Amino acid sequence: MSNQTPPYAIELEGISKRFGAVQANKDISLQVPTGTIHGIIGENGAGKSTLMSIIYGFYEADTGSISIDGEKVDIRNSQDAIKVGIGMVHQHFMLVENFSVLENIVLGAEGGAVLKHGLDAAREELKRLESEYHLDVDVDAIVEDLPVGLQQRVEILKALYRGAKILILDEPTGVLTPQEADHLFRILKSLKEQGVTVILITHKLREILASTDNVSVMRQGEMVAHRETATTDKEELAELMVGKKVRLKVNKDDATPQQTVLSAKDLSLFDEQGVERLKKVSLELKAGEILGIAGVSGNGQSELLNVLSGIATMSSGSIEFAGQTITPNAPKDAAQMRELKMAHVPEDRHKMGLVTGFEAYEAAVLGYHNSEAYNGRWLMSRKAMFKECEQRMADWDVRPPNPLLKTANFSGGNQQKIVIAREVEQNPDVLLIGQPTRGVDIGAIENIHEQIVKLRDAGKAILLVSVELDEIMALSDRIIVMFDGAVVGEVPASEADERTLGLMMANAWNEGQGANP
Amino acid sequence: MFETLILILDATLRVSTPLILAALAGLFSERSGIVDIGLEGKMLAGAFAAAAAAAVFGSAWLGLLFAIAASVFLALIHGFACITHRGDHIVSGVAINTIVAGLTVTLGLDWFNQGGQTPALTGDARFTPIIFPFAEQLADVPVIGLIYSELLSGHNILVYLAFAMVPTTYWVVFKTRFGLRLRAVGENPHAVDTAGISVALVRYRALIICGVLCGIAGAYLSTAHNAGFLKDMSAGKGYMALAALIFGKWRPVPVLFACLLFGFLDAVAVRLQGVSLPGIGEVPVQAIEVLPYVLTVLLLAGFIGKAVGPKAIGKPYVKERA
Amino acid sequence: MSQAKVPVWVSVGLIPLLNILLAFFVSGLVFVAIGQDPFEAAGYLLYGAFGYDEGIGYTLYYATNLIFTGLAVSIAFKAGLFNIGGEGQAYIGGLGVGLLCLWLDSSMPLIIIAPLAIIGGAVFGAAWAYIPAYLQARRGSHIVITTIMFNFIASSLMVYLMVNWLKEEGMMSPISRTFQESAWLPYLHDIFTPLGLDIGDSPLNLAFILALLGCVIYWALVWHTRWGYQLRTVGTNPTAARYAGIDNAKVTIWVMLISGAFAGLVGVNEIMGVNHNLLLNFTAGYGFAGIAVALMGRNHPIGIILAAILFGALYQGGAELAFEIPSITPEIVVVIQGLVILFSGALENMFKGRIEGYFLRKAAA
Amino acid sequence: ADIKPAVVYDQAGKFDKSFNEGVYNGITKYTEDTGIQVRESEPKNEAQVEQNLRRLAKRGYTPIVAVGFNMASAVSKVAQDFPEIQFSIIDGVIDQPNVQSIVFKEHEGSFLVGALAAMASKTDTVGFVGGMDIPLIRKFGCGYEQGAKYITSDATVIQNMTGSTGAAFNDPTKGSELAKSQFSQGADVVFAAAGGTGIGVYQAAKDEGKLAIGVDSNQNHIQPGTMLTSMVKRVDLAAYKVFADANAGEWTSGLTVLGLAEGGVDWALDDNNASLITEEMKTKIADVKQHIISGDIQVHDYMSDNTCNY
Ligand SMILES: Nc1ncnc2c1ncn2[C@@H]1O[C@H](COP(=O)(O)OP(=O)(O)OP(=O)(O)O)[C@@H](O)[C@H]1O
Ligand SMILES: Nc1ncnc2c1ncn2[C@@H]1O[C@H](COP(=O)(O)OP(=O)(O)OP(=O)(O)O)[C@@H](O)[C@H]1O
Ligand SMILES: [Mg+2]
Ligand SMILES: [Mg+2]
Repeated sequence: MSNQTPPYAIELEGISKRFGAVQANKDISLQVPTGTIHGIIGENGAGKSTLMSIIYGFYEADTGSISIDGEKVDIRNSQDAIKVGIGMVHQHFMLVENFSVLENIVLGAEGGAVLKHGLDAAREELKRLESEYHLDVDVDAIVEDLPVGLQQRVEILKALYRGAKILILDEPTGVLTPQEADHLFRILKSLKEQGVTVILITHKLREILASTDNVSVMRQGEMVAHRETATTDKEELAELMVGKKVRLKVNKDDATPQQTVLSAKDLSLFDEQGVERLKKVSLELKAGEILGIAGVSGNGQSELLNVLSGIATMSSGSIEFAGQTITPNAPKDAAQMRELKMAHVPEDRHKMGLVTGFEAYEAAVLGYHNSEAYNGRWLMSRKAMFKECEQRMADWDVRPPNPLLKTANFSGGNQQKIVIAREVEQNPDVLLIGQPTRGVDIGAIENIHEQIVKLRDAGKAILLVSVELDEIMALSDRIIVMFDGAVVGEVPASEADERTLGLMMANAWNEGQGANP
Repeated sequence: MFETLILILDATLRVSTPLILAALAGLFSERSGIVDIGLEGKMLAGAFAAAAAAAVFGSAWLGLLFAIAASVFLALIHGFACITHRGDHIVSGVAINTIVAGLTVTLGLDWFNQGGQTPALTGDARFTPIIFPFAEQLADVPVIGLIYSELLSGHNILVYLAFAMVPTTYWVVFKTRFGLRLRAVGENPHAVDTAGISVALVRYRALIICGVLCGIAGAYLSTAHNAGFLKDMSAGKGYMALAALIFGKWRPVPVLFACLLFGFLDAVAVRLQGVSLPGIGEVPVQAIEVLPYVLTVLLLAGFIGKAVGPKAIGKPYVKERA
Repeated sequence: MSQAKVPVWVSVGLIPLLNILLAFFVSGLVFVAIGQDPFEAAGYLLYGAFGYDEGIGYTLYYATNLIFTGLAVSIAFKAGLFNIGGEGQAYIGGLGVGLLCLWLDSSMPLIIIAPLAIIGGAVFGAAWAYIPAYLQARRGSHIVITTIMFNFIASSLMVYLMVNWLKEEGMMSPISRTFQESAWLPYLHDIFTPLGLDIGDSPLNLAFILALLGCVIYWALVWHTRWGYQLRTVGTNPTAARYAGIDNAKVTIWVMLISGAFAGLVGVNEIMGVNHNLLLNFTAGYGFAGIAVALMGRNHPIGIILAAILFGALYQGGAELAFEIPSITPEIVVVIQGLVILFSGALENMFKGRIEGYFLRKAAA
Repeated sequence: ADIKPAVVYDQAGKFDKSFNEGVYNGITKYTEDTGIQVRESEPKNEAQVEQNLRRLAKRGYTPIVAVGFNMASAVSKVAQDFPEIQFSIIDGVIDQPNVQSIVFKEHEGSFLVGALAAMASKTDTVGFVGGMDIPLIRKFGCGYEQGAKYITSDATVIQNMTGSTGAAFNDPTKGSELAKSQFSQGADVVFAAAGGTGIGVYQAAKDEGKLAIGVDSNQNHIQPGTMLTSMVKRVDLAAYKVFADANAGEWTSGLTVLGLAEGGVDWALDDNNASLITEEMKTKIADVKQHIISGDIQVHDYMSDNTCNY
């Protein structure tokens, strides 16, 4: 670079961090010019979050130094980071769910031993921030009642309220609609204009290219490349990340849908609090097609998957499947649905799809543990489970191919492979698959998408739920959009574009048509 | 009839005082995410320390101080195990209860040579009733007089303190910065940590308050309600306090009512004993004795349903997995 | 990502050993504080627990109870349930054993009574666990609280039954008549002596073998049956369990029944094996100690056996100590137990992090 | 040669302020008088009772005094295995050739203090707080009731038991609540036969300016001024006598019943309660005592038929 010292908002030198045996960050250096948006990309487990957590004082680095505005600082805890003007929006939100927005924002910056004054002052200050950055949110709402997009705004407000000059966002768009994401980027842009420095972590190369000034790539704990955004492209970044060439498009022929294998009629579901989560949802699923369900998360997709897979019993409505009629009075549980050859890859592999404390071979039979294949007369056959697991690991390229490794110790992508392999290898007629690539890196995504298309071509019926519009559009043959528990529209894949779908997802299709977003 | 009721309520206040103190102690601890089945042990240690110090120095107040010190010390051990070393909260509680059960008797025997008891306390070594002004004179005024002179007046200071602690706790937990952090740390310690607040520090503080309150509860047992320490004198009150805490859904006022209910049942049981009911004859003691427990189970099953505690309760806060 | 491992001898040998040594060290301080020689005391303790046949017999006899309650706590724990009610379940289990013995002892031979009484103890224990289990599974009542309450209720129920129905006529204390010998579980020394083996005269009886059998059953059940698979799934991830079509409520109820059954078997050892009559308070805190045994045994049958023997040794060694030095109150043994629970249970991580870190670094280097 | 005596206390321990402590006092006195050491043992559970008895027997201790009814079955077993050792059990009855059973006529002593209570009562209502609800304790209550009614035939006797487990002997809080409840029902004298629980009863009496009656050993000193008297049960004498007899070679097996006549039970008068006992009461009690000894007054023993019908 040039001779004069550029005004770096933040500069890292030789940061290393290890967790037990895992070297999460290895001798990392990074320079972020003031008032820029700096992207960081990398595969799962590359160490991005760890690095950010170090900057934010959540972890202490083993070695290395951090400078802010050219001055070395000693960040031992988040308190220190806040003091030097660093704010962070974490990958998993750091909000107290049953607190109000206001309470969350003042937490740690209460401004006095008695809350009242602090809360009142904060209310005023927030009004200013909100209008300045278009960050509207009801400060008295309880956080768990807010949609994720708003929760994220609370996180940003939290940082700004503490006077953050450097804002770190760790995978902020994973849970947003395209419109919400757009809104976020507009906010980031206006922050940038005010001189705030933004560090953005994301898996979506499109976002990197659209909104960052510079981008750094991490691989296996190391910083492997820095690029000016304007000088690079998707292909290069993808290759840098994975270390090999990546195909970014799904190859797929047109579908040849056959007979209907599953039809759901007027499915409704009320939760424990009596809130209607599903509202008269009807759909038909044909063999040999991929039906995509688009929607912002939390609009009934999870409930739909739960009802279809037998995890939850509908409050009213019926499902025709495999010659059976399933109604509230004649329900079938998840085990029975599996027997009818329905497989289910759940949205959240940690919460549902896996028991992270189990070893891989045990997790690989979850849901099929009663099957004769794995059971003797009294005892389960370890040998049978083991053999099959080894075979699948080889077929699906699970790394490391060790059936005895605890599920928790596989990387996200490999965990997902274990789950998908388990469900697919049972040769189901219907596959329900939720968020197949959430948090999965580019290399693994490619593989998973290929498998899904292969299944379709083998004549299976596939119901795909995803909040990634790219994914929905790349894979689906038909797209249904859900909003607030109801189906708000259906589009053939050929006619779908991001804007239309996005507006439908926000249920603004009718109002929004023609208007400039 | 009215008089009997007043007397029962009067006893209710006395009996529920240690429950209230211990349950509020548990509230602070559990709101911060630390399960505390060691309430029992801390109370017992407090009772012993109070009685021992009161016997030696002749002052109930010094006794109270020692009780608090002993109980806080145990609370810190609990913190050391659960917060600093991420040990299992229940095991730590069981350990503390066990150690205290043995140690009080062992030390008591060594110090006083009365089989683990402390000498009987008299005079200033005990907390004595506080008679409200005009209590005597007003005693004969119908209804109000009785309520004033029997029910309200004539308890020792720790009883009033226990009741005063309820609004105080409410205020601290819901209206102060510390309370906000306390509640936050029990719900989502990560959020607290990233807000720049030390999770451990908040939890330690909560445990210290818990220790103080348990110490007072213990001192009440041995230097106010009774006059000396006896082996195992806490007699399961710590567990009942825990039940009351869950019953009251970790909120100060409902917890107070839960404690009062238990105290009331106890007081009624004492008076129901030996009463012959026409036709049935004498109710077996065991049936009456078991009433609070059965009622707790029934109420838990029927009325309050699922008690959802602070979300992070009982889970060690792990930042880095080694 | 390489998976460096801590050597097994470190995690199951060195670290627990350090913890226990620390517990004994602090116990030693307590002895010093009350003016006793800790080494002399330790000598008696060790000798009492392991120094002679009879002592070993007593140690194992206590261990028998602790294995049962340890298994009970542990299996519930595997399903994510905290069963603090082992005490009450053991109590009622003993009632079941006692009732069967009282009923059958004059009409049946041991070979019939023994299995029936074992089943009786298990069934009664399970029944006592059923209500808290049901309430937890179907009504969401907090099982820790309900099981604590059921301990209190069990003890009142037993007193009522003993005092009003089962007390032997003319007996001062509430204690039933002594069973006829056909309802006595054979002592191990009675079995071994004819074989030319003198193992000392102790209450150790066939229930010990039953306890070991229980460990095998636990092991097979938990790790090698579908039922155990479901149980572990529910215990570690209830959402995944529902996803897998496992009925959480049903598993909760079943596992508590088994847990209660294990606890109930304490009655076989105490009532049929040792006391030979029904009496009050024979559970003597074994249910609570079972919590520590289960956790210290890391919820594994082998660990549970070892932890039970450790605690059994403390009981017996402590009795020896109090017997030999009468000026020491037996409660000091309770202190030692508490300290062992504290250092090996609650503070088990105190050295762990550092020591394992050391070995990990060594392995990684 | 001197005897090699031993004693095994009940699980309440030798400092229970009552029964065991009485035995302990007797032993201390015996050692002071003779210089003969008595081997003591305090088992903590059922199994240890037998273990310790067996061990003492093995080591040749004799006589061995077992304190309390709880030990009956253990003593019976061990005595069978060690026929040459002399066993004495207090409060229990075992019919074996090498066992001496010592029991007391608690009902007689209770009758006396019941009579005293009725005489001291201004409300004609007296109370009884028992420990654990077992026949032995009901025996105290029944005698007490008779005594009170003997003096005031329409006296009200309120009876409460503290609980139903061993813990009931060690719950002063409950004792105090029970006493307060009885006071509120009009009682002004309360007799506690409840071990450590009694401490709470005596305290409550002190706090409310009422009278209490102690039990087992002379407990008048615990709350001087409000302890009307104590129903003493001379286990100390019994223990002392066992050793003295054994040393003199006069120990015999069989049943020893100690009542008023034998000085085994009595009421206590000392400086602590002298001011509460009038001459009139003294004479009357002496008279009643005479009548009981002579058999003119038949005091019903609850345990004879498990009822209190007299
Ligand atoms: N607290 C922790 N304790 C132990 N290991 C950790 C911890 N946090 C992260 N790791 C490990 O460090 C490595 C880097 O993790 P990190 O979360 O930084 O990756 P990432 O790049 O953010 O991945 P992703 O894209 O999946 O979010 C991983 O191998 C991870 O398992
Ligand atoms: N208004 C604020 N803005 C930012 N940080 C604050 C603010 N008020 C307090 N803090 C920080 O929070 C931390 C805790 O504050 P402080 O030491 O005043 O409270 P405390 O005494 O620890 O808590 P308490 O008195 O409520 O128990 C301090 O490090 C302080 O820097
Ligand atoms: Mg990350
Ligand atoms: Mg402050």
